[in-house]
Amino acid sequence: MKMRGYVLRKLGQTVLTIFVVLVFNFFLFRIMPGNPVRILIRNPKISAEALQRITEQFGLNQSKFVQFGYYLRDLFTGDLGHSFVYRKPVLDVIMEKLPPTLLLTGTATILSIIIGVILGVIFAWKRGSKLDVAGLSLSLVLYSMPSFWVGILMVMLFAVYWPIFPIGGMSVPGTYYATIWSQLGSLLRHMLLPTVTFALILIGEYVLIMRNSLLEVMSEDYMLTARAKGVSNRNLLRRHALPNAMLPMVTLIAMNLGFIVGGAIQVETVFSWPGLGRLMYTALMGRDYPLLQGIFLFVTVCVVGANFCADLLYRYLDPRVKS
Amino acid sequence: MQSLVSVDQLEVHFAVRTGFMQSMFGKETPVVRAVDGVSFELGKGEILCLAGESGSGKTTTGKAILRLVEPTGGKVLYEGEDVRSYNRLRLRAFRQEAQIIFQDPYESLNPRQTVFSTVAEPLEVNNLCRSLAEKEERVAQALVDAGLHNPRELFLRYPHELSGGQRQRLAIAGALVLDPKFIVADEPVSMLDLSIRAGILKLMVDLRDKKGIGYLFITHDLSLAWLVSDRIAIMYLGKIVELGSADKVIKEPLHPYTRALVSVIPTPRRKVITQQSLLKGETPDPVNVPAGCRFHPRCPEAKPRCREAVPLYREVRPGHFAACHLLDS
Amino acid sequence: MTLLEVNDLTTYYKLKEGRVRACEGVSLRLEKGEALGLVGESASGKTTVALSLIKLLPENASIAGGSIKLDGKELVTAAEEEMRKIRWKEISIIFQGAMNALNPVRTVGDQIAETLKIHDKLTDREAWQRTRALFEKVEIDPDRVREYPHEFSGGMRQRAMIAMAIACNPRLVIGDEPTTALDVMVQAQVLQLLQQLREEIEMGLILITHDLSVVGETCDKVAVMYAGQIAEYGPTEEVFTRPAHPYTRALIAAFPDIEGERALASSIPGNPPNLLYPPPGCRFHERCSEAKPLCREAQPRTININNHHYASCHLLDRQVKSCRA
Amino acid sequence: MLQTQTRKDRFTLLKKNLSTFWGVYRENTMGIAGLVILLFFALMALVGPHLVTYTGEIEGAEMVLQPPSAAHWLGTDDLGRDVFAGVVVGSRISLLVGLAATVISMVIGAIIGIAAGYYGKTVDTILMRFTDIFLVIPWLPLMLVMAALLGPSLGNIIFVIGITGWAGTARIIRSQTLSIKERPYVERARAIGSGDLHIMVHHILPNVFPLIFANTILVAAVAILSETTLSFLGMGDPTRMSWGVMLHFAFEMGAVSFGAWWWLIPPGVCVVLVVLGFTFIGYALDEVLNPKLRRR
Amino acid sequence: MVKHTRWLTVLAALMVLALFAGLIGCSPGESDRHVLRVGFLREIEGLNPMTIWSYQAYEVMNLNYNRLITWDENMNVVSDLAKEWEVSEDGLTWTFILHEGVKWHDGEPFTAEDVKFTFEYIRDNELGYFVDYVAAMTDIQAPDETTVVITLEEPLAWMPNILVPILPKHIWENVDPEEANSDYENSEPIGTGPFQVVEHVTGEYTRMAANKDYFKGAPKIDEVIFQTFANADLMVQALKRGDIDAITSCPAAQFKALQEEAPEGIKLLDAMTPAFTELAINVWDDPASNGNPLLRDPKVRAAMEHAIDRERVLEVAFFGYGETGSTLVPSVYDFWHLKLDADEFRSFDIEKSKGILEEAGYKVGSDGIRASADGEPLSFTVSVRSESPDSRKAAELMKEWFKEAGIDLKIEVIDEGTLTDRIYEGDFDLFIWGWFVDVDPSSILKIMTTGEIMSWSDSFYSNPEYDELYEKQQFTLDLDERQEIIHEMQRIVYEDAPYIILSYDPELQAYRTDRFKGWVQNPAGGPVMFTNTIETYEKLEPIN
Repeated sequence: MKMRGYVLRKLGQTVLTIFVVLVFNFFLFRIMPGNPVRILIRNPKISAEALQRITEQFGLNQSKFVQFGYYLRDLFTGDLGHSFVYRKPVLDVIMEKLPPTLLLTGTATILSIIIGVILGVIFAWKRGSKLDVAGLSLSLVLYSMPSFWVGILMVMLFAVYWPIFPIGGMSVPGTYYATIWSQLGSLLRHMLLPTVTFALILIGEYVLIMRNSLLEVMSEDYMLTARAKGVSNRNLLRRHALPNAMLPMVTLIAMNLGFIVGGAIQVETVFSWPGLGRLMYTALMGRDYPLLQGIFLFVTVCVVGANFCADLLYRYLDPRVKS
Repeated sequence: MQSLVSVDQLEVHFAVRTGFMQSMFGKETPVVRAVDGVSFELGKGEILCLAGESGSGKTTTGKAILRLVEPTGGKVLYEGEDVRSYNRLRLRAFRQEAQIIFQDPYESLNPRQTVFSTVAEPLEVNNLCRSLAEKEERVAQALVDAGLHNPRELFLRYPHELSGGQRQRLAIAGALVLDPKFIVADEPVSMLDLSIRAGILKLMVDLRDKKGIGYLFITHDLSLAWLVSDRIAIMYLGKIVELGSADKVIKEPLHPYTRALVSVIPTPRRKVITQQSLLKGETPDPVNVPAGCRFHPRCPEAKPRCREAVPLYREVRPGHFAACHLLDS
Repeated sequence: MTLLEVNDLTTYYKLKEGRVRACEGVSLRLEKGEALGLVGESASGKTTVALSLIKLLPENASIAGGSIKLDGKELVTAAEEEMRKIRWKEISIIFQGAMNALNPVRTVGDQIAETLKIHDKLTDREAWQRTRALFEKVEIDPDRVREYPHEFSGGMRQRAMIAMAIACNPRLVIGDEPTTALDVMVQAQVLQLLQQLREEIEMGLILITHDLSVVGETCDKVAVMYAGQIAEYGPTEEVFTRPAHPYTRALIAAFPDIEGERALASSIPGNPPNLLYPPPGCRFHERCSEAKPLCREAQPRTININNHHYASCHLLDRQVKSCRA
Repeated sequence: MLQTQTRKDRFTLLKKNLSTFWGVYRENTMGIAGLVILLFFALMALVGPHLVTYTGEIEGAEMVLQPPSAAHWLGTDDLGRDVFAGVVVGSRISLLVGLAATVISMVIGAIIGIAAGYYGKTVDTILMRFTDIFLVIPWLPLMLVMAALLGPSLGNIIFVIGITGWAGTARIIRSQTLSIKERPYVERARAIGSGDLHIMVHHILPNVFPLIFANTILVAAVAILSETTLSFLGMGDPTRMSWGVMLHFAFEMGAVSFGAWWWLIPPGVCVVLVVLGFTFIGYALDEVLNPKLRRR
Repeated sequence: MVKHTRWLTVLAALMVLALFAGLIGCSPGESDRHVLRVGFLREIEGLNPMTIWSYQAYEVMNLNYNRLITWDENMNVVSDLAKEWEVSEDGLTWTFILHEGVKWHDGEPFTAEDVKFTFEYIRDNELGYFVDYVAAMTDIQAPDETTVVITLEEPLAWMPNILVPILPKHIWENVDPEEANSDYENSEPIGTGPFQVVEHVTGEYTRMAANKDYFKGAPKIDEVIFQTFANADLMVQALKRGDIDAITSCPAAQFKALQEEAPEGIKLLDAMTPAFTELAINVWDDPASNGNPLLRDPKVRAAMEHAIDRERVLEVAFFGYGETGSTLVPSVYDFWHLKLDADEFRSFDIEKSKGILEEAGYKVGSDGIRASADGEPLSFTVSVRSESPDSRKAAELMKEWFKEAGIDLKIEVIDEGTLTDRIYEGDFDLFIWGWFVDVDPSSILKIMTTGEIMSWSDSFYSNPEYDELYEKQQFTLDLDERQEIIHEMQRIVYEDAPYIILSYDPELQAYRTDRFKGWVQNPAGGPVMFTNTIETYEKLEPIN
């Protein structure tokens, strides 16, 4: 019952958050300077009647309240509006760009979590050693670097100076591959630089978090108990320290999603990766407001949803909050 | 003795925080009955001790009297006037006369306030001093009163630069500076080492003798209670089970719970525990208070009746109150 | 038969400001099955002694001298690998604050069974069976072995810690303030349990506490620590009835006794010294009402008063007295 | 906060507090390194722009995109301007944006955090729900959207970064406030008749202040990174040179094609150094102000 | 936990292995197909001819569809779908004879009915930008399969330049006009052109396959792929690496870098296009105007022009590519362009600029800024599009010169969308933007007519004399006579200077000559792609 109550409460909070984001999103795009219809149309030659028609179509002649109603109705039917650059429903455009982003961010995130956790553990375990100091400094430097800048340096080094990797994109358009393996090979070649860039940025943070979290845990009394019990170092780490230290990681990985989305915009822009991040950038550059609004909403709802899942996962992992 | 504070059927119930959803679905909100009908009187210049284990509601009672916790029922009369009816202004005036001293001198002093600011703050908050010189004078006097003999040297020190005993004295000085008539002392020495406890207790008793301050002394240590107080009230799960003069309660306890407590009073020179049959279990959670006599599940002498009816709190002997069915027959 | 013999144990902490002499020249002896109380006020070095005995000192602390012999085996020079085998099998420890001493994300039973698996090489099933038996022994419902520490009350947690400590039938258990945070009644229960168990399995016990009464209750011998040194050491009865050291005397006098007179004792003036800069001579002299000029200059010797009753005070030293006279 | 008799006493006290703080801080190598880095850049931002001239060398197209030389230490950019001068001039805007945004964040964060923690109940619920929402919204898209809607200007970018960065701070301050609120000295303050405002200003604020300060440092690092990123993505004010704007133009105007590494690397390195400087100090403060960590 | 770690290790190992495999894995397999890859910086926003608006999308449309006519390299109108045509004496009836045997991509025959349908569909539904060409057609007839007869309201000077793609009736008659003007994607466009779109990935690339049945003969290459790059640098690198074969609209900076490097096998083409970049001035004399009123003084505008060194702007902002500008019709259109005499042209001379302002009563204030007699300072804001870094550079240069002349110039960078919005509300002082000029000068001249205020006009210029001349040239069929009128119109606009035309823009292209041959510049000296015609694509041959 308590678990169910918790899930319900969290769900309620999540729904509330999404609702506020919706409201925010609605008004954000309606307080902008200029005539929304003009921005929606972008055709200076449009006739007065056509303007009128569009105004009615979007309900812009109605009160803000009614407009909000329309907006909600459209959202619930999956209508995120119409991109005026692509002349397509926004949701279609987003869905088209989602898989590449998931591939890139997913790979980079998993990679960075694995490496970050392992390194974090090593550094924490050898705290104070030269290795720790070097690792910590490197992590801090990685953490301090703007993602796009790392990306540019990567391109400059590995695609221009030593042209071993493609400049960008996800594939060479219009190429026919003899086998699925050569296609996969080409994809991996394209993926490598952006993934490494992305992972580098994330690793720094995960190392720091993991190291701190583990250090915190290692100073706890129960670690002393475990040591007193004669538990071997290996088991001390694996069975006593890690389960506790990994708990904050779960939350932080979820909280980091927002950061990952931000990173995706930068990395995808630099590497011309055909994903949501770059779509957002082009929408921004083209002032494609409906698309921009749609992506923003989509991404936010995804992140909020992921946080909800992380909360539940945390609840599941940590026995202290279960009952 | 003239009554200073009179508590009548005081109740403090907290609602357990539950989710929005749960309250939506009409679930009854569980209530913590921290204090559940407590009555006693405290005379001018009297030291009344409120003793009991953790979770018995003694601290909450103390705070409720000062309205640091809002009571949910009952009356608290201070010099005949109901504290609960005070408006903001009257409450402010009341708080100048009624002070509180906390258990942990490491926690009860703001680490970023100097000794001077700590003691002067009550004066400033209540706008009691016209000039800086007067303020300094009163602060210095309060520090001396609290047994800190070189007050002006201490003015610019921070609490962490003082020893444990000095800190508790500083806390007392912070209370004394307003010339209170009533002090709630919440376990004032339990965090201090044995070697410095006696000094603090002595100071408090001396202040009572000199200034006629009435104390509500809250402690879990019955031997301390016996040493310093005039009367002792024993609390169990939000209720007073026994109240009487210090000697009577300790030497001739009426209630089985008091007897059990007294039997385990620590003393270095005798072995009590090993021979005793002790009370089983721990104090239950004040959310699920047992029916009938609250003590019955742990009472070695419980009768069937104890499970059903709430025992009456009454004057068993002159000036000695208790609530137990076994005393009724 | 001597179980534990500690001679001249000295442990320092290194801080930026200098060395903290947390424990200096501590000598103790514990016979098999005997209980020793180590009493002292906060920061007197009690816990340092405990951690030194089991060699679990923090990184900035080290044993600077002396010896610890368990059954004649020297521990000070023992390698970490060896200590790991000795710990819990031979010496176990009950830490203060059981909430923090138990791993919050693992069940209580699991943590006890783990110990058994490590030291007694029990199979999973055997370990859990024994864990249930231990729960029964410390009077907790064995069906609660699969619960987490936060589901236990304070007293139960301390019982579970005791169960863990006696899991491998150690010859020596160190209890570091095992009852401090508990209510009187629960404290009495726990002490009673410890006493029963000690008799049952014939283990040695070192009980570290700031509470004199706890020692009086359970221990055969008592050692009173002051500022990192042992002030007085002897059979409990003897020390409590005929305290030799002025500090012990003052401490006992300050303890409220409901059988005694209803009056406030006088406290010991001043505060314990900062162990970074301990005072010269006797470390108690600044607070001692009977201090002589010599006390300010020379460290007192340890005097054997009678039959295993020792104290370190110039006032008891016949040589000093005769010198003066 | 610190009420003492005379101004002289107050000064003595301040000196004492600072020297205590400095005594601990100076032991921290990381903290000193961070301080040195930041002082260097602060000096650069304050004095630098008066020493260098950063205008287009209209005189000749032959000066465009020259590699580093004695005359131009870090080469020239697409308008023949000295990159070194650009980095120096840019430091002012980068730091200004970072610091101004941080101040906005901290003020909002501290007020919301303290209010939520202190008043609790409904106030807390509402404020924290609001904070949580801000906490989960992905910040870069939000900033980009807002910057795009408001248009590129220095004020807007400060506003956008400031308004999005406070949520984490508010949470931390709130939890600290919650714990301080429960301390007996706050209860004591109430017992002597202090009002809410008095308690918040005299008891809560001084005790959360170290946390606010340590957090400021970390938020500043993020703010400077945000400025760089926003400007790089074209949301900055292109008429005011900052490191991010410089990188934006370098990327847009063909630094990669030209192989003009001297135009891409220095601003980036500056950003990394400043962020690193802030992070170092943040870490050091964390250690200095949090005794639990100091032991390690 | 144990299991987890093991799994993670396996996963990590697999990933490393896969990446390694990717590294040594084959580079994109070269098959025997010949694919032309063209890179540019803008996306192709769609495939529906009625809604697209970018230059790049038009190129795709031009490859996919044919028009009735096209041009030879001397800008003479030549046959496309229309084999030949004739006009009646009165200039009102045009008869087009179409090629025979032309087939749509889906195999259906192309007939005169398709042409009739297309023109009527656009005219009756006012679709897209094409309506201008067909609006004046009062009657369209298709008497037989290869003949189209068009009747006009009045004789038009620009006929027969009907720049409308001919659509297949059998497809488009089923398309709701409302849809056609908005959502219709036209995802598999059926046309008659040499290539047909077979794959279109939004914002990434558009792949077109050769039409083997093309009526002018099958193209010699198999595919054309138009690829969008987010950044010019990456595009140039891709060309250098051979990932793509041609780039168009290359920014000057990158082009300059390429030129300096002069990589083997790459031809660099600095071609003139009929486009110009102007400093537009808000001269709107109306209460609704939010522009600085001082800009309505032609003397101020003249002084501003004297303070602009066009050569230097070209040199620094545009790396010396292109030509300095002057009048409305670009020099590429030699016949219509008015070449000003040296004394007419307001050349760079800050002293002269100062003189004009001094004479007009603008005195220098203490801050070095001139002010009118009323004390209004000559302080203007120039809006620069964030999309165009080049114009920002130009503005920065002007700022310096203006300061010397005593005019304060502030630079404001805003995006095109916002600027468009502001322009139509008359809420600006100055901005820098450009126009691409049609083959016939009529359309560019039209923007300066009074009737275009609140529509295409963006400097709000109004001059009755000019308006009259505009009407007159539209119906003047005699070329020389029309040329004279058009020259006069250009002179008037130059005199009044609502625009200061900074430059005639180049189209910077680069293409690999080691992979393909047969690149055609059309018009002569012009670009090879993204021009008036698609000859290059029709003629390009792979080099084996």
